[in-house]
Amino acid sequence: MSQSPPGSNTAAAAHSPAPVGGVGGPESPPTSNRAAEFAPAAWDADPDTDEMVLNMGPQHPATHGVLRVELRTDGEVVKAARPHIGYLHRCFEKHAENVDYPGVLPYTDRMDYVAAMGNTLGFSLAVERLSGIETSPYVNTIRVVMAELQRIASHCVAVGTYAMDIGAFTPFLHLLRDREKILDLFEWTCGARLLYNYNWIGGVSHDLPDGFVRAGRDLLREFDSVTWPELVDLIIMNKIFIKRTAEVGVCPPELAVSYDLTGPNLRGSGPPRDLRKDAPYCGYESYDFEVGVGEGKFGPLGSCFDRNWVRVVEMRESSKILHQALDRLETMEKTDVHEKVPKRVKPPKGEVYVRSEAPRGQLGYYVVSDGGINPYRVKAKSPCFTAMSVFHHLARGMMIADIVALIGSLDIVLGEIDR
Amino acid sequence: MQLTHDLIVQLLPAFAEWPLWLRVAIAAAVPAIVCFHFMALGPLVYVYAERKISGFMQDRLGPNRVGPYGLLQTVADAVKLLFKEAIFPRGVDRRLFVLGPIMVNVGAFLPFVVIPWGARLQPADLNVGVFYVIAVSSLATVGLIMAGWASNNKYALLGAMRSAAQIVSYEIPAVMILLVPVMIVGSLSLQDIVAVQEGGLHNWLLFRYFPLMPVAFVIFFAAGMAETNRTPFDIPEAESELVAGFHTEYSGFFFAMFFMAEYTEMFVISAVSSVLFLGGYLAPLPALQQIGPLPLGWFWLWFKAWSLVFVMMWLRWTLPRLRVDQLMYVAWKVLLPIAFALVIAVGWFVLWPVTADGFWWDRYVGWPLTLLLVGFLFVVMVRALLWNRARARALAPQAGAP
Amino acid sequence: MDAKAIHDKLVGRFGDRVTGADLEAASPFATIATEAIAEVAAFCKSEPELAFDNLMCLSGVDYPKADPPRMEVVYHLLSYRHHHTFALKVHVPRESPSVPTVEGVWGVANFHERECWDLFGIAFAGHSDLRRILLPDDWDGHPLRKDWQDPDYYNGLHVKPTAQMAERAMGGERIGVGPFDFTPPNAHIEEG
Amino acid sequence: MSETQGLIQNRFGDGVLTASADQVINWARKNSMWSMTFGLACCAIEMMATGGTRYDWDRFGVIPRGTPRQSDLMIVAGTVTLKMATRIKRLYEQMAEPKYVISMGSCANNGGPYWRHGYHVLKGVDEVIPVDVYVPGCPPRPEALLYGIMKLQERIQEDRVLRRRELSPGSLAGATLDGWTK
Repeated sequence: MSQSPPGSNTAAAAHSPAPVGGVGGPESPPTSNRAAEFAPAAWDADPDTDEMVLNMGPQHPATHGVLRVELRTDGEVVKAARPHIGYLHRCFEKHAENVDYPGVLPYTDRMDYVAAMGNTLGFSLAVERLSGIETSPYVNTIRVVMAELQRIASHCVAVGTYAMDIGAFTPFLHLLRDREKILDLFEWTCGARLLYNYNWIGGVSHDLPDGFVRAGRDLLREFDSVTWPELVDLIIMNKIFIKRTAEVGVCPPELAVSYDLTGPNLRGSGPPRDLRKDAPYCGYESYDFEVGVGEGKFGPLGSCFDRNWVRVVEMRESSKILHQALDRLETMEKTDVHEKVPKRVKPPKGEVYVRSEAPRGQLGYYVVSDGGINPYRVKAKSPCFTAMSVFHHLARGMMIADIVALIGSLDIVLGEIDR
Repeated sequence: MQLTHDLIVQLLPAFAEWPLWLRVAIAAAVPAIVCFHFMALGPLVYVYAERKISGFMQDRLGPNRVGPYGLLQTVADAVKLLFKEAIFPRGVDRRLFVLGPIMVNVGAFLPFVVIPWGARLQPADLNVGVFYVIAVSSLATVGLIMAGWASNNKYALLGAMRSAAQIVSYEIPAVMILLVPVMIVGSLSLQDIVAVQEGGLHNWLLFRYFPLMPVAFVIFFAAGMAETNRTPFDIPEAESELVAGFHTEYSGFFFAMFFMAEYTEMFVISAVSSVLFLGGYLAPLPALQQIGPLPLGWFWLWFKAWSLVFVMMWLRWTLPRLRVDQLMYVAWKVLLPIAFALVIAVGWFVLWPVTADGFWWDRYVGWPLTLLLVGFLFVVMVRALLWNRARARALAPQAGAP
Repeated sequence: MDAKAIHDKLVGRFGDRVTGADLEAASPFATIATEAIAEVAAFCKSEPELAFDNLMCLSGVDYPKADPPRMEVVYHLLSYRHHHTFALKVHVPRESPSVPTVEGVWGVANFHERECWDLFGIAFAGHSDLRRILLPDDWDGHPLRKDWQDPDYYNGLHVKPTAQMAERAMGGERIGVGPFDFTPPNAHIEEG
Repeated sequence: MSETQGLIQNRFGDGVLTASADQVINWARKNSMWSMTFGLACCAIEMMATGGTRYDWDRFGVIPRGTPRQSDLMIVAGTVTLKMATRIKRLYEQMAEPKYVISMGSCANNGGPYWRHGYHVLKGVDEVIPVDVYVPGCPPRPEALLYGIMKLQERIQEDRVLRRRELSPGSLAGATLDGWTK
């Protein structure tokens, strides 16, 4: 690869032959010269066919927000794809440096707006680690309940929009309906439907209301007996759905690890890596659940179907965890949820990188403190950002319809990619 | 046409004295106007029905603010589209851009000429009726390609190319299957095809050569659905892939014309399938053919076609969409071989004197099968109701929840 | 392997090119000489005992008040095989900073480095496609540097809000002023 | 909502016929607002929820359309960034008249939480396109969006289509963009 001057569109790279970006082993990770793929020189490679640049997005029904994908296509077949992100860059990191620690939490909410609970949880954990706060088991259990409810809600949206991308509209609305019931619980607890600011540093904003456990049980009863089987029946095991997804977007495990796919995207490729098992937090080690992995039932392992299947399995496992957590809440001694919340969050000088398992994968916060009340630097490593980085690899040689299936199966949220 | 002529003569005896060309023109204009209104106003009903049905399937209400039960919703849509700006984006080929929706509509409209609503209630009984239907409905493809090409938009072009590939592919199994009833009847006239099915439900072509013709019907219906670009075959306008496919650049009334054409085509395909396989305007029991002096043929055709349209909507809101290559696979490697096999098999049975009029069990198959189907639907509905109640039980009131 | 062992391993291989370390921190790290980072990264990945097959995070940090003023690039590594984590840091000057790319080691570094270039202006030598990733291509400056000042305009659009805009926006109920008057749905609650 | 120019638009005086024709056209327009499938950020999720089963904006005749050419209503749901602003403007220009804009959520209204340090956030979408209804909230609840849609319907009913527009303060017909953008 030729060295390119910063900021230029790598004109020099255009003259080097386009490297073969095959699937590499651990020694030689696959890289591709994307600038070269879109440079005019690459176009003349095959003079017989006329190629077309197709611009998907930023406003496109299937890009899940404002992703823009530049496709070089030969008819329906995609020769090269290049994602353009940043249409929702909301300067999270700049804001984080300019507000105090509790003030960062609402901004983290707005990063992954489909799963806001997970984001605040991650940041709270990071700051707690930095300032040495140990939360009580009661708070931990509440956090687990909320995180898992949010996981189900988030996967409802993910699977639903994926079904819509594939062309089935009805399951999407059914899943939205079921998600609303989870949002009701959130609203009941903390008053917000979408962005909660619920996990505080050292605690949570509101205690659970009376009757929450019972309402949660009702919800789970419905979820286990109706919602989940219905979801599997209606869309996941639909033959057309399987045909559309099972052999598309295959991501081998080495590629997934090299491109830092995490969460359901990684597990869809096979490795059963889940932070809730590997590096437990909030007492996840005491819950009994399984890590869903892609099984390659209908095609090669690591396909779009597998990634989606992992999400579906995770919903069931989350329900398992919730059952246990609700049981504990019933018998557990209640403590004040604001007990450990510091009046003034002022962690000592230092830095920490803390990961947590958000619904979309590993969410990492790198927090640098200079001893002041504002963080010196907060970097959020979002799972969607890294999932997007592998996109061009998986997209090559697909059909346009598969691009849509691929974007959906990576389950990206643009707020988190662009931050 | 003859019927109109006779009717006018009955009402106005002087009419018979008028010059021939005038008589022909008027007698032709009347059914044309009737059909046109049927086509133009039909979509108002279909779209409303579709939105309500989809609402029902998706557990929501559907339009209910405009008029009683939202009945005027589509009227509002139509008026709005009429008064909406029609944009000609820069770079479009204006002539083709306008011609596209017109061609599509023409293609959807012309088959009405031969659809028989009764023994004499037919705009024109062409002796090449079946052939005519296939020929003119292909015009729609030309219109789609025109629209896609003229739009000067890559999505529209892709949609047009997809639709061309799709419709051309699915036309072949559809035409092959059309041969089957034609071989049995020995005529291309739709009127003749209906006449053969006289005598009640068990005589319908659907139950002739028992296991064969139902298969033919399913293939024809699937291919027809593909020609109308409906889910699961809606790749030309795949909303999540191509934004809106070939009509991406159309706005206002031009878009409404595409909308109209789509729903008209749905009706045409359903009506033609009913004529070919379900006895057209014939009642399931000969006694139901008319009530007193009122012939019910039009009702039966309408009823059958509507049931099939409902099936189309049902499928649309249930199934995901196929990919282009899978679509082609279905057409060329599944439907077409079966269609060929059917043509050969039925042709052989028709020529063999013993089975020239169908198998001996055909007479006994129709009613049991229909009753079975109805019973099955009944069971499905009962089970759905039961399931709904089970669901309601699972949804027990959340005590304490707001 | 714990942080100490990893550090020893790195020092044993690279000697004085490992310029410093903090192994007691919540996230232990070692500082690496800038020009050696690509080599160290490749070693971290290929050495079977380290086997850092995953780059979790790559972030830039700006220290304009340090002596001398510097920027840091922090690599957070994870080994899926051994379940251990470690961080590498390199120091670069604030003027025309440049770091060798690790894109060849971990594929994900491509995006991370582009982001780092975009927001901090740290160039990554050898990167295949070093363009701005989040901000528009014609953007001027690198906003996450501590000395960043919002410009007044970008392409004719306000970046820094004016006092007039602030008055309009902060005027509470006047948010709804436009051609249409909009009363918030909960107005009656507030009144009563 | 902007001026429409045409053969018959705004060319007639007040009269029973024109007034009732206006009534009918406005009735049709307000009851058939097809929105553009166009989500930007957090509010898009609430917009989806509004289209979902519980809130169901199809009741009001709002259906999502993928292409700007066929949509009447643009719901700017979420933060508009500087990179996106030009795209939004273009999308607005691609829509056919009459077109309406609902600015949903604080970010689209005025930058919301990204007001102070958002170096890449547009401080209010009305800087690039004219907005008809502002729905406050971060994010607004689906009820709030539905209320915004109903507010828009009320205003559309007052619009003059065939009749000449009078310049009266506070009425839709006389609204100009001066004085409230920028």
